[in-house]
Amino acid sequence: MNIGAHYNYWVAIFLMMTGFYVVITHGNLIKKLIGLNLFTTSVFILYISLAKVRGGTAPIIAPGIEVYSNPLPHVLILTAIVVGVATTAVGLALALLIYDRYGTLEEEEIRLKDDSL
Amino acid sequence: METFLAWASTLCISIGVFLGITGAVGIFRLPNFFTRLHAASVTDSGCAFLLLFGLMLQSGFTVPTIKLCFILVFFLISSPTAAHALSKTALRSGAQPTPSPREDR
Amino acid sequence: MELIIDITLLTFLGLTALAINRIDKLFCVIMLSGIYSLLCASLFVTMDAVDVAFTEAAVGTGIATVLLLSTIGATETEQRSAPRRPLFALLVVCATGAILVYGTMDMPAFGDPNAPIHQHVAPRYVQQSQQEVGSDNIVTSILSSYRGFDTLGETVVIFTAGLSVVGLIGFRGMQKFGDRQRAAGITRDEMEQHLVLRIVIKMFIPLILLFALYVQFHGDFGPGGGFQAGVIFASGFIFYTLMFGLDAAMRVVSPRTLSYIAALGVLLYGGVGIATMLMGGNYLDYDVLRHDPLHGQHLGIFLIELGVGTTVFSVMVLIFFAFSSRKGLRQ
Amino acid sequence: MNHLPAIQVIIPLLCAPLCLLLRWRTGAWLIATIATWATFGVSLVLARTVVLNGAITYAMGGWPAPWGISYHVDTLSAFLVLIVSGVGALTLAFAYKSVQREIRPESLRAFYALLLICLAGLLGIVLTGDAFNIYVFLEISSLSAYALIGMGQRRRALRAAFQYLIMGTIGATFILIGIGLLYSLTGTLNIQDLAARVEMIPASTYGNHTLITAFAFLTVGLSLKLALFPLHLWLPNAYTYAPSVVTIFLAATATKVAVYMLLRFSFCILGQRFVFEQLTLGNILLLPSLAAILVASLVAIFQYDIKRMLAYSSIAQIGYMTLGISLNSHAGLSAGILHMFNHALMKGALFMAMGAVAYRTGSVYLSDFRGLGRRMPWTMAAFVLGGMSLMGVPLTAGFISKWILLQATLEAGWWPVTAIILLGSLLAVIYIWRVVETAYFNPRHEIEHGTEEAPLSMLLPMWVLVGANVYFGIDTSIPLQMAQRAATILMSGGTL
Repeated sequence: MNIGAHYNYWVAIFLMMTGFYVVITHGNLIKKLIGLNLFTTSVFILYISLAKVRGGTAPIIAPGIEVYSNPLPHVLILTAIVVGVATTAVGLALALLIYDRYGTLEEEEIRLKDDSL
Repeated sequence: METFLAWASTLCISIGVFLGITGAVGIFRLPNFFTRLHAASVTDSGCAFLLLFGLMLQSGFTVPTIKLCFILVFFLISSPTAAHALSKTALRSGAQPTPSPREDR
Repeated sequence: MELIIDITLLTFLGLTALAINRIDKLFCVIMLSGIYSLLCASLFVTMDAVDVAFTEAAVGTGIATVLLLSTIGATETEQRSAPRRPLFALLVVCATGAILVYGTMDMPAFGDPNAPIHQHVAPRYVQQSQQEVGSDNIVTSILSSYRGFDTLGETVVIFTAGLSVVGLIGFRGMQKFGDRQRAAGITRDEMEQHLVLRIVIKMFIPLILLFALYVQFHGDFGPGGGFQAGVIFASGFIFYTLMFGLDAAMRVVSPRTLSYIAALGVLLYGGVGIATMLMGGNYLDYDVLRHDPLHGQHLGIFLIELGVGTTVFSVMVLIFFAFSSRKGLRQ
Repeated sequence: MNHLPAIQVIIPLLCAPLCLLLRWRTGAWLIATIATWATFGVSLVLARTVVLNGAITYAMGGWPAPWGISYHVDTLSAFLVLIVSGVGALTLAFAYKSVQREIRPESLRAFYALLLICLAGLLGIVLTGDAFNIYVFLEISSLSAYALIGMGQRRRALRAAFQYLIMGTIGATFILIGIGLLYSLTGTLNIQDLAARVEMIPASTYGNHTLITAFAFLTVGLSLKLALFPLHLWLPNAYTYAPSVVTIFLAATATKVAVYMLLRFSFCILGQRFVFEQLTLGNILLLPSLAAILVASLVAIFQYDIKRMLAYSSIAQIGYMTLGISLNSHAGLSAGILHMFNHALMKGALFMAMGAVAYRTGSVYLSDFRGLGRRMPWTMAAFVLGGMSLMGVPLTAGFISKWILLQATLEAGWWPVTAIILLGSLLAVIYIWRVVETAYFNPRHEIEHGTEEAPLSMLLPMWVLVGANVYFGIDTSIPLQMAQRAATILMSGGTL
């Protein structure tokens, strides 16, 4: 157990939690989506940190290189990035329509408008 | 020759980094939009150009140099265009090119 | 040296994340989130994940930012509410973070080559993928062959996003010419104003498209592949739309055509799988496509990357069209 | 070579883009219906094969298990596939008229395509033997579900969809973290391989920290997805405001698949001993389950929107399933698994009745039900029978699973829990009775126009489900045996 060995993970965790905090506390729908992006992107950092091998290079085979970083997490994260942007796009489409029908993007105001009916 | 190239490249990169920091400071310290744009374009043109040139000196006549060349050409066209578009839009939306008395410190 | 870069990037990331939390102006927040993605991409490069970095830069900084911007263009640019229940949230977040930190206690050290993660499955990819799949880029081999089914899923996710946006928003706002022109923020007056921009963009678009094709077909040897290529190709079209208006862009390729292309891309990918099944292999087993398994793999990867590329390109453009047509409605 | 597992997912997955290619709107429905019925047919064959010959493993791309993605179908997966594709097929048959009324015509093709993709996603989760593949297909199904819910007519549908999107994505990201931690410990993603390697992890006295954290994140993420009691907030809105067809489909399938994932992760990867003896998942699940049964049933009693009432009842029913898991016994598990099947039958029938009522009257408030017993006799009869199954009246399917659950609690000697289950059923009697009373004993004041029964295309699938509710209440052998066999497999760690 040594601090220097894990700082990368810890910063990733800090970033994740910042994103998570933004999602929970902010009432603006777009800000929420950005927070969600922050959250997922930071998880990607965690995965990629796991893949790193000290002294390794990018996993593209080249002559004279013996040590490569682990390519599998890269593949997983490529997929996850795509999932992330797809989620953002659907979320934004919903936000656009919510703005159309409610005239606001603030969660609290939307709730009030529904309750006043 | 080798050492000369290494020194030249170090020099280019150092000046580039210095210009980059200058640009960043400028964005914070300068009073209005247009002067800030000027600071930003120092980073965009001077800093980027010198960094790329320094890297090219290091890599010699290889494929990466060609790629760096492409990036350089791209930068030389795109950053003035972006600055132009930004300033034009700012002007049209009412920003004054001369510092107003209020902003003048 | 690498450590210094690493720490600097991580510090910047932390600061950017905190700034995103603090700032109310959505435009700034979106720009910061773009910067965040770019920093992430740089961090990925230092950690050897070049393919991931490429994708993150293209998606996080490019497409996501454009989509976010076109959304606030059609809605509001300022957050008006203060954070709700900040203390409770802080408690939840700290607890979650603490559990995660607790979880890292038994994790192997960063970069440890003897960690179990590098021992079991990964070595085969590194040592044998070149003989088995034939591509220099190990990530491409895994992505399109070993775990090709995941990538089919990924393509379907993108297709689903396109379907969702079309199904939810539709293209009702795109009927009138004036709407479309205004949608991209273009009036005739402005078109003449931005002469420099137009000429430069005209110059760039072919280069961007060419670069996209390079990325598409060079994925076997270097970073890149169908997904990144599709995004870059789409960004060329988005450029065009921004400058010449939605109407002009839709004359180049209509939303209906785009939705067909997207569907065909998915069908191409899935069809390759069905073809392999009919030729006696398992689903997506490219070995059977040709007599020589390596050639089969090559052909299979080429085809599915093409499917991914076309789907991603058309869905991205489609989503952008749908979003910017909304802006036209509002004005 | 046996391609069934792949074909199962591929049919709906590839028919979705076909829907979009057609210009003919009815064609989209036709393709979707044919695809779902074909899927159902394949699932029948698959289930038969698995029951007769044991588990099937299918290597995608021809790559053997830990290197490539492989599908692994055992009795549990086959059972879930049967539920999901069966409900899917009936929903599509029901859909035509209802969708025509509730969805904008220009979105029709996208709607059917999304429905197919959602089905494919759920099937993919159930069939796959690869932990990360689960995440990918989870996102496929969730993403399409968000869009489908957002297509509801009322503006609240958008709000519900957005809320679901945020909570669902947080849940999925938690699951992603959990999978990542598991992967970091073992270096593999294949479920069976994971199980073998998790067992070999050297543990200190308190167990491996990373493994415990992975378990925590998976459980919380999955609880969000399956709407376990305190994390259920997205569910009532989503089910209430979604288009009728979407509610039928999601209510009968989505949460069950989430329960399946919980079973898979806790029994087949982390191992029963670790999860139940060391981390006491049983106790962790027990309290939320009981709270769900009581609180959600109580809340349901006070709802005036009947779809919302049924949504709360769904949360309570999920409580029964997780209660069965928390018992950590063969009987408890069989009860939980069987209840997934029965709940799909009864909620499918009930929400179909809601769809038919909404088709005729335009909304499903309690006041709209006045006199409906006479105006829509068949629909209301279906509602009554479905409701009886929900309460657990003998000779209906719901009775069987509750009976086994009761036995399991008695076996474990948990008397108070037995009492709470009975109380939950009593509460179900109350909220179903409110509707029945309004429909049959509360005549409308206006002049009656005779019957306005729902069209046959809606009644038929509805009554198939009602018939299944009755049939499987009398002849329980098939689902019960499958559930028991699935429980045996789970208790042995998924190795059978």
